[in-house]
Amino acid sequence: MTAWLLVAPVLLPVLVAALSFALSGSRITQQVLGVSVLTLTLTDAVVLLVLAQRDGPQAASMGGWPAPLGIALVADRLSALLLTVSLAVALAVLVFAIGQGNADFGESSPVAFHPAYLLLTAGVGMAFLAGDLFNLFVAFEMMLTASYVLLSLGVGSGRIRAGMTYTITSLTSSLLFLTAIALCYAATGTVNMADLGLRMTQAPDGVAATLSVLLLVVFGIKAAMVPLHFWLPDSYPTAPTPITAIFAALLTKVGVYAMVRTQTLIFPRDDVWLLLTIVAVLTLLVGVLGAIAQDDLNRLLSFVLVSHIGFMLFGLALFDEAGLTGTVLYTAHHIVVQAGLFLVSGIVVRLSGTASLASLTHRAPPPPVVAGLFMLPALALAGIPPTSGFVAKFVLLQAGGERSGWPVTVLIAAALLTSLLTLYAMTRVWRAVFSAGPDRPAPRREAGNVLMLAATVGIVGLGVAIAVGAGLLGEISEAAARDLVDPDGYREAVLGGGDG
Amino acid sequence: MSGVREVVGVVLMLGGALFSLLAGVGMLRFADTVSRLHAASKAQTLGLLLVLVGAAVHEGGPSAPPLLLIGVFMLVTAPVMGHVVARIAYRTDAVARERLTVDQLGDRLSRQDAAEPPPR
Amino acid sequence: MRADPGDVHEPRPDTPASRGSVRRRPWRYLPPVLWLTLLWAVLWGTFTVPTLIAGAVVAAGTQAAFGLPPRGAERRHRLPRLRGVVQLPALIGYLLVDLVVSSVVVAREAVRSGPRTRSGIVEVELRARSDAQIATVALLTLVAPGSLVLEIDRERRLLYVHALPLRGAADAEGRRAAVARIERRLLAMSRTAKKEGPA
Amino acid sequence: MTVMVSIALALLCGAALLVTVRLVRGPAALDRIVALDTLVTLIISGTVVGTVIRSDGISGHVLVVLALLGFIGTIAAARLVERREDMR
Amino acid sequence: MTTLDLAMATVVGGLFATGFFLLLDRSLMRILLGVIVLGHAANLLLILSGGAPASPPVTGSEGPDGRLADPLPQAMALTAIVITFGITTLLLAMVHRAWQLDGHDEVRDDVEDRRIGTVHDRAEERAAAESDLPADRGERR
Amino acid sequence: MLTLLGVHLLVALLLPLLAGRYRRAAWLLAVLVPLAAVVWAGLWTGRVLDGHVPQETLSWASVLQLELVLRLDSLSLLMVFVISGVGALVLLYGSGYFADGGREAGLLVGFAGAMFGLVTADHLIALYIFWELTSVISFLLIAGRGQGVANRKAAEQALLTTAGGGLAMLFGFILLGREAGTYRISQIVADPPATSGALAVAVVLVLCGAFAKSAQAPLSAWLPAAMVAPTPISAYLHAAAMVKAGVYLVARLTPALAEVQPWQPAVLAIGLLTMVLGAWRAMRQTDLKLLLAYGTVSELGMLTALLGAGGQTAMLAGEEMLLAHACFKSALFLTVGVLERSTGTRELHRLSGVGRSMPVVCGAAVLSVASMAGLPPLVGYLGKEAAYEAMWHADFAGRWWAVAGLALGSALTVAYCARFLWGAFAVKPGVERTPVERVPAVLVWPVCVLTAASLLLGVFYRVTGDLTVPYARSEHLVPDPAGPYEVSLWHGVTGPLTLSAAMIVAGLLLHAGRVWVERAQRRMPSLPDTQRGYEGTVNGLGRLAVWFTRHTQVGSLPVYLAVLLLTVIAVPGTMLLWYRPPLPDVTAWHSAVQVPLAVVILAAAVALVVTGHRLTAVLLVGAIGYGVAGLFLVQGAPDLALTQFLVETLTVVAVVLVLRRLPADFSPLRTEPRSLWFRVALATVAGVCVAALAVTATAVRQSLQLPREIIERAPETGAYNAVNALLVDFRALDTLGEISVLLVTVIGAAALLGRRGDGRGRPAGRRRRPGGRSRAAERFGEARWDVPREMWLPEALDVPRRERSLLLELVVRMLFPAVLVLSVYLLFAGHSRPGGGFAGGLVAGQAFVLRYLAGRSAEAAFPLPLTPRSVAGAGLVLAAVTALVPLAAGGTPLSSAQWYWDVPVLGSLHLATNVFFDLGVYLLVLGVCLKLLYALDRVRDAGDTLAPYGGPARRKAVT
Ligand code: NA
Ligand code: NA
Repeated sequence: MTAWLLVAPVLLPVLVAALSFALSGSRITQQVLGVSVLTLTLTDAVVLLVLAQRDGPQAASMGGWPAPLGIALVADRLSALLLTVSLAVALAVLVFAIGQGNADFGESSPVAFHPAYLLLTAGVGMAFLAGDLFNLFVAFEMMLTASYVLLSLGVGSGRIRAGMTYTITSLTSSLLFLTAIALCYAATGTVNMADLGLRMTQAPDGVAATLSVLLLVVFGIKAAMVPLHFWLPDSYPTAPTPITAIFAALLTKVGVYAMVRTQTLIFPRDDVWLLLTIVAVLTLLVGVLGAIAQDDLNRLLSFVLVSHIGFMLFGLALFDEAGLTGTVLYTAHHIVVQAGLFLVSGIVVRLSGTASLASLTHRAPPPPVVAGLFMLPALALAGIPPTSGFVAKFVLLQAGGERSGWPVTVLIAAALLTSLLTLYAMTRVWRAVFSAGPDRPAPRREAGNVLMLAATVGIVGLGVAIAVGAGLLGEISEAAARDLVDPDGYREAVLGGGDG
Repeated sequence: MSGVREVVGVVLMLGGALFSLLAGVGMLRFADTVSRLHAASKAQTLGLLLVLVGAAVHEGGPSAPPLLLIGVFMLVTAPVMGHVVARIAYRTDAVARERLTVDQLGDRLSRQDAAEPPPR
Repeated sequence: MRADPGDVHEPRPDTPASRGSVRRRPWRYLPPVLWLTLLWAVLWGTFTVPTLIAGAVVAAGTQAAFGLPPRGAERRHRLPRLRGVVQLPALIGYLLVDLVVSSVVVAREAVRSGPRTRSGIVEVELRARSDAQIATVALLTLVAPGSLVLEIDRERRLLYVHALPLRGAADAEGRRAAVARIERRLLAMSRTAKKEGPA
Repeated sequence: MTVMVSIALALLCGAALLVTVRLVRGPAALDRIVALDTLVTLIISGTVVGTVIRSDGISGHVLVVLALLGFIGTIAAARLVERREDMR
Repeated sequence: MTTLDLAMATVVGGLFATGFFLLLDRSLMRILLGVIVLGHAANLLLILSGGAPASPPVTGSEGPDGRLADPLPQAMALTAIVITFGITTLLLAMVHRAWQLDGHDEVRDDVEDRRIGTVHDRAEERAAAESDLPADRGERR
Repeated sequence: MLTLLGVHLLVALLLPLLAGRYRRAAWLLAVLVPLAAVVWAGLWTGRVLDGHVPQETLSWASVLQLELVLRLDSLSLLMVFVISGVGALVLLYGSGYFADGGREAGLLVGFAGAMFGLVTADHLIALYIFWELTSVISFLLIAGRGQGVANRKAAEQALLTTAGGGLAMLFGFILLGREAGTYRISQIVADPPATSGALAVAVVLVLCGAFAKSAQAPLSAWLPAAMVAPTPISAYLHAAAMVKAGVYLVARLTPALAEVQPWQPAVLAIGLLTMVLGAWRAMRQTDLKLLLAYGTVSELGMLTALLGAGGQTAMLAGEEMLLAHACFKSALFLTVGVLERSTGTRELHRLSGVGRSMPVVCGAAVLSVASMAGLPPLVGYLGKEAAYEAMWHADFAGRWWAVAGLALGSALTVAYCARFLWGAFAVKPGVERTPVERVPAVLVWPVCVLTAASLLLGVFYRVTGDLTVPYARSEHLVPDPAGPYEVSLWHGVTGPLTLSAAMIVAGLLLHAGRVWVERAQRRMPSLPDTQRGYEGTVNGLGRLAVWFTRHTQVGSLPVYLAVLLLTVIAVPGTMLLWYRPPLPDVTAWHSAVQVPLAVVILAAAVALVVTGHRLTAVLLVGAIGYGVAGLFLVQGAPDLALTQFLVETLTVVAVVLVLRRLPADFSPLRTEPRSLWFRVALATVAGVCVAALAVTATAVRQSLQLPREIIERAPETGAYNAVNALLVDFRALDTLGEISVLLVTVIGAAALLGRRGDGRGRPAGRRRRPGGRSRAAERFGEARWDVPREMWLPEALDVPRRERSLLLELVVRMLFPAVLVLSVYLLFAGHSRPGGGFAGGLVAGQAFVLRYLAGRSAEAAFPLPLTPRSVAGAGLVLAAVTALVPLAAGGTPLSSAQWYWDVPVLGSLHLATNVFFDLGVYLLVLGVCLKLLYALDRVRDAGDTLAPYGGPARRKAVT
C-alpha cells in the first residue's frame, strides 16, 4: 500500500494532465479535474507525512524491483513535509488561477494551462519523493519543462524574453545535472541515492568532493543561490501571478531540497561548509539589496525570494541537527509565505493595474482585507514574531549560536541584517501600496474575484497555521533533521527491500 | 564452402569500402555541386550496396535479410535524394554552367515556350 | 502553398467518396498488403505462420487506417506479364553491369581529372507514358553513377539528365541511348505501354 | 580475414574524413546537405562492417530505419535552400 | 572499470566547450544549437560512463569476448535524449516567437534591470520633497 | 495571565468589527479590558508582595524551546499597574478623541495585551515576541489609516529602529540562553551565567535592543518623529508603555548581568548622556508635544541609568521614577491633546492665557509638571531623591561623573518643565489671548486621574515603597553601603537633597534666562543630529542597493551564463585541483572506429563555432548528432543510436522548417574581439574541466554488479533487450516522466508556434538581396513540368506545381505504409532487439513527416478522425493506466505480468503487460510528432509567401 501512496502524487496528476490535455475543449472539466486531483494528492501527502512521522522513512520500489534495480520512491519526514506543504500551496494557487481566469494568459491558455500545471505538480511531487538521482533529474525536467511552458504562455515580447532567460539558464543547469549524474555513475556504478551514499565513501576524496560541489552548483542554479541567481528576478516577475506564485513557492525549494538531500545522503562531507557559508552570506545580502533597489513589486518580491534562500543555506552550511531543523522549517514556511505574497501582489496589480511602486503610491489602496493579507506573510518573511518566519529564523539563529568561529558570526550578522532589510523592503511596499491618506485616494471597496481572495486567504491561513502549529512542525522538522544527519534509517528503508 | 563465402564477402566489402573512399575523393575534387552530387548519391550508394552484399554473404543466415532490406531501401531513397537535390541545385544556379559541354535544359529554358503548357 | 493566391489547383478529388469506392473493391488493397506482409516477415527474419498472420494484420490495419486513395487518372493497375517477370533478372543484370561500369568511370574521373571533369545536360525523350513508368525509368537512370536526372517533363515525356563525364555531343548521344536501353527493357516487361495512348 | 575487414573499415573511415572536409568547407549549402546525407550512408556502411568484425548482428534493424528515413532531413534542408536564396 | 580513453575524452571536452561557447552567444538560434550540442555531450558522457565498447545488452547477442554493454546508462541516456529533444523543440518555438514579436532573435538585455536605478533615484527625490511638508500635518479629526 | 492575554487578543480582533455599528459599546469594552488587568493585578498584589509568584506556562513549540511562560513578581506587578492602568485611562480618553476608531481601539487593546505579555514573560524568547508585537502595533498606530507622508515615514523609522535593535537583542538572548542553559529569566537571574566573552557579546546585543526601544542616544530620533501620531497614542506608547519596555528589560536583567562588562558603564554612560541631551533639546522645542517627547527621551535616559546601575537604591529610584514618569508624562501628553483640541495648536508661541480659560486642566498640568521636576510631595520627588542618593553613595569608579550628569540633567529638566508650563498656560505679552473651545469631559477626566495618581503616590509614599522595595532588595543587586534606603518624603538635610534643591533653582534660572539660553544654543556647534543620521542611513542604503544591483543584475543573459560557467570552473575545478586525485593511465582509444567519428564530430564542432550561416550551423549540428549516434553504435547501444538518429533527423527538420522564417545569417551584432576571446577561453577551460573530471571519475569505479543483475533479470520482464526492460519495466517511472515532458513541451511549442505574428517579425526571405532572383529561377519561369497525372498523394495537390515531383510523390506513396509497418515492428521488437515504443513512435511520426515533405500539408497526411492531441493524450493515459492497473490486482505500481499461451496452430504466445505501457509511449510519441508537425506547418502559414519562382506573373500563366 505504501507504494501506492508514494506513487500517487506522481501518477495521478500525470494521468489527469493527460486527460485534461485530451479533453481540453471543456474548461469546466479541466478545472474540476485539476482541483479534485490536487485535493486527492494532498490528502495522500498528509497520510504519507503521518506515516513517516510515526514510523520513519517510507520507501517502495516501483514495479516491485528491489531498490538499485528499480526506482525507489521515498517519503521521509523531510520529503513528506515539503510535499504536503507544496501540494497545499499548489492547490490554493490553482484555485487562484481559476479565479483569475485567462486574463494574464494568451489565447491558447485553456488548452495548455491545466495540463502543464498538473505536470508541474507531478514533477514537484516526484522530485520530493525520488530516491534515485536520475529519477530526480526526470522529476526536475517534468517540473521545469512545465514551468517553461507556463512562463511563455503569455503573449508579450517581454515575457518571451524572460522565458528565454529562464529556460536557457535552467536548461544549462539541467545539462550540468545530467553530466553530474554521468560522473556519479562512472564513479560508483549506481544512481540510487542511498546506494550512492554508501559507494561514494569508497571513491577518492577528490572525486567525491568535486562531484559534491558540482551537484551543489547544479542545484544552486535551480535554487537561485548567489551568484547563480541572476535569472530569477529577470524572469519570474513577468509571468502571470499564479505562475509566479507557484514558481516562487515551489521551484527554488525543490532546488534547496535536492541540495539538502544530496549533501546529507550522498556527500556527508565537511569540506563544503565554508563554501556554503560564504554563499549563504552572499545570497542573503545580495538578494535583499536587490529587493531594496527595485521599483516593481514583483521584482522586489523575487529578490526577497533570492535573499531568503540564504536562510535555507544557513542551516545546511551548519550541517548539524539544529541547523538542518532550521532549514527544514524555513523551507516549509517560505513555500507558503512567498506564495501568499505573490498572490496578494497579484490582487494588488489586478486592482491597480500596475506593479510599479512609484505608480502605486498614487493609486487608491486596496481594501483593508487585502492589506491584512499582505501584512501577515510580509511579517512572516521579515521574521517578526510570532509568525512562522520567526520560528524558523529563531531555530536557525539558535543553531548558529551554538557554533563559534568568524564565518558563522558573519553569517549570523548577515541573517540579522537581512531580516531587518526585509522588513524595510516590506515597509516600502506597505507605504506605496496600502497606506491611504489626505494626499492620496481613499481605499477601494472591491477586493477582486472571490476565488482569488479565498485562495489567498487559504494560503495566508496556512502560514498562520504553521506558526500556531510550530510545536508539531518543530517536532517533525527536528526528527527530519535527525534523519538527515544520520541517514541509516533512510538507507535501510530503501535498500532493505521496502515493501515491494 | 564457408571459406569461399567469407572470401567473397570480404572482397565485396573491400570493394565497397574502396568505392566509398573514391566517392569521397570525388566529393572533394569535383568542381560544382551537381558533380559532387554524383559522387555522393551514386558512388557512395554503390559502395554501401557492395558492403551490404558482402556482409550478407559473409554472415549468411538470419543476418542477411535485414541487410538486403537496407540495400533495397537505399536503392529507392538515394536516387530520390539525388534527384531532388540535383533539381534544386540546377534551379538555384548551383551548376557551373561554363563547365557544361552540353546544356539542353538551358537551351530549352532560354526558348520562348519554356513556360508554356505543353501540347495536350 | 495554400497561402499563395496565384496558385490554382486542379479540382481536388473528393477523398471520402473515393475511399468509399475503395471499400467496395477491397482487392485494391491486396498488393500493398502482400508487400507489407513480406516486409514484416523480412524484418522479423522468420516466415512462420504466426509471423505472417501478424504481418497481414498489421499490413491490413495500416492500409485500413492510412491507406491512400486510388491514384485516379489511370484506372488500370495490372500485373506484369509473365514474360516481363522472366525479363526482370536480365534487367537487373544489365543494371548491375551498368552500375559497376559507370561507377568505375566516375571513380576514375574523381581521382584523375577531379575539378577538370566536364559534364553536360542531355535531354532524353521517353516512350513511357504512365507516371509509374516514367518514374521507374528516372529512378533506374538515377541509380547508376554518372547520370543524374535534373528535371522530368512529365507532359512532354522528357528527362533532363546531368551526365558525368560528358565531353561532347557524341557522349551525349551515348547517354541518350543508355537511358533508352533501360527504358526499352523496362517497357518490355509491361504490356501496358503500347496500348496506352496520349492521355 | 579480420585484417581485410579492418582495412575495409579504415577505407570507410577515410571516406568519412573526406566527406567531413566537404561538410565543413561547403561552399554551398547544398554541398553540406549532400555531405551530411553521405555521412549517414557511410555510418551505415561502417556499422555493417563493424558488425562483421564484432559478429553481433543486432544493429541491422537500426540501419533499416536509417536507410529508410535518412533522407528526410536532406530533403527538408534542400527544400529550404530552394525557397530561400539567402540560405544558399 | 575502464577509464575513459583519450579520444572520447577529447570529444566530450570538445563538445562541452563548443556547447558552452554557443551558449554564451546573443543569438537565440546559436544558443539553441549550443543546447543541442551540450545535450549530445552529456548523453555521450553518460554512455561512456558505462564502460568501454561492448556488444549490445541483449541476451544472446554476446560477441566473442562475451561482454555486454552496461544497459543502465543507455536507458538513462535514451530518456535524456528524448527530454532534450522535447526541450529543443520548445526552445525552437520560443526562438520563432521571439523573432515574430521582436523582429530579431537576439537576447537583449533586460530593460527592467537598467531601469531600477533611475526609478529609485526619483523615489528618493520625491521622498525628500515630501519630507519638507509640515510635520504636524493631519493629526486626525 | 494567559486568560487575560487571550481576552486582550480576542477583544482586539473583535473591536474593528464591532466599532462599525456600536462605537460607544466598543470603546467601553476596550476600556474594560485593561481595567480588568488592573483589577486582577490588584487582587494579586498582597500575595505577590509577600513573595508569592504566580506562574503559567503555555507550551508553543517546546521542542524548539519556544514556550510562553508568564510570571508575576513584584516588578511585573508594578509594570502591569503602569501599562494597564494608563492603558485604561488612555482608552477612555480615546473614546472621546477618535471619531470612529474601531481600528485604533483594537490596536490599542492589542498593544495593551502585548505589553501585558511583555512585562509578565519569564522567557526571553516570549519576551522578544511581545517586544516585536509592540513594535508592529506601534507601526500601525503611528502610520494610521489616513495620515500623511510624515506619519508613514515616522512609523517606518520607529519600526526599523526598534525592530533592528530587537533583532540584535534576539541574538543576544540566544547567546544568553546558551550561556545560561535556559531561556527562563527567573532561572537566569537566580543563577547568573559565568562571565565569558560570549556573555559580553550577549550583553551588548541585549542592550542594543533595550536602548533602541527606549530611544537612547544615538537611537533616539524615532521617538520625537513618532509624535505625528494622534495624542492618545503618543501618550500611551511613547510615554507610558512601549518606551518602558527597554527600561523594563534593563531592570529585569540587571540583577543577572550588572556584573558583566560592559553592562554598567554602558548603561550609565548612555543613560545619563541621553538624559542630558534629551533635556537640552527639549529646552528649545516650540511644539509642546515635541517638547514632551524630548523630555521623555531624557527621562528614559535617567531610567536606564538608574535601573541598570546595579545598586539596590538605584533600582528603587528607577522603579519609583518609572511609576512617576508613567503618571506625569501620560497626563501631560493628554493635556497637550486637550489643548490642541480646544485651541487648534500646540505651538507655545501662539498659546496665551490658556491657563485662565482652563483652570482644571492647568491645575492638573501644574501638578504633573511638578512631579516631573521632582518637587515634593509628588511621586517624582521620591524617585529623584532616591536617584541622587543612589549615585551619591554608589561604589563604582566615576560615580561623581554620574552624580554630575544626574544633576545637570535635573537642572535642564526643571528648565523645560518651566518652559512647558509657561508655554502652555502663561499669558504672553504681545500674543493675543487664544480662543478656547470646550472639550468633552471624558478628555479631561483621565488627565485628572493621572495627576491624582502622581499626587497620591507621593503622599502615600509607603504604598509606593511597598510596591517598589521588594524587587529593589534583590540579593543580586549591590546593597547600598549606607544601608537600605527607605522610601520617604523626608530624610533630613543631606548632600543629595541640597544638590537637588540647587538644581531646581538652577533650572528655574535657566528658564528665566531663556532668551540667552536660546541664543547660546543657537551659537553652540550643533550636536550630531540622529534624525539626519537615520535618513542618511536609509538613503545611503538605497543608493548602495541601486549601485550594487545595477552592477550585478545587468540583465544580460550571456553575462549570467558566463558567471554560471565561471562558477562551474571555479568551484568543482578548484576542488579537483585541490585534491588532485591520481590521474589514471589513459589509453588513446578503445575502438579504432571511434577515432574517425571523433574527428568528424570535432571538425563539425569547430566549423559550427566559426560559421555565421544558420543553415550551415544546423547541418553541422546534425553531423555532430549523427556522429554521436555512430559512437553510440560503437559503444554497443543500438537502441540509443536508433533514437538519436531519429531525433536528430526530426530536429533538423523542425529547425529547418522554422528557419524558413528567420534570416539566413546569425545576428549582425558583432561581439568585440576581447569578449570573443574571453568566451573562447571560458568555454575551453570549462570543457577541459568536464573532460578531466570525466577521466578521473571513470577511473575509480570498481563494481559492475548492477548492470549484470539488470541483464540477468531482464527476461523476467519479458524482454531480452535489457535497455527495453529498463525503459518499460525496471525504470518505467522515468519513462513516464519523460513522456510527460515530451507532452508538455509539445503543448508549449504548439502554443508558441500557432500564433500569428503580431510584432515586427516579417518573413526574412522577403528581404531579397539586390541581385534579385537567380538566373535559373528567372528562366525557369513558370515551369510546371513535373506534375504527375495520377493522384499519388492527395495532399500534393496543394503543392505549387513547379515544386511537385513525380518521383518523390511516387516513392513516398510506396514508402509511407512501409515506414508505418516498420514502426509497428519496432514497437514489438523492442523486447528482444533494438526498438521499443520510442523508436516506433518516432518512426511512425516520420512517416508523416515524409508525407508532409512531399505534400506540404500535415493534416491531409493524417486522415483519421483523431486529433494529434487525442492520440498523444491517449498515449499518456494508456501508460499511466497501465501503471495503475496492478492496483486492482493488489500488485505494486508499474509492475507487469507475463502470460504464456499455447495456441494449437500458432505455437506459444507470450504477452507481457508492459507492452501496453510501451504502446502508450508509442502513441504519445506519434501524437507529439504530429502535433509538432501541425504547429510547424502553421509557421509557414503565418504569412509566408516565399515561392522562389512565384510572383504575380504566375497568376496569368496558370490556366
Ligand atoms: Na507575477
Ligand atoms: Na502579476
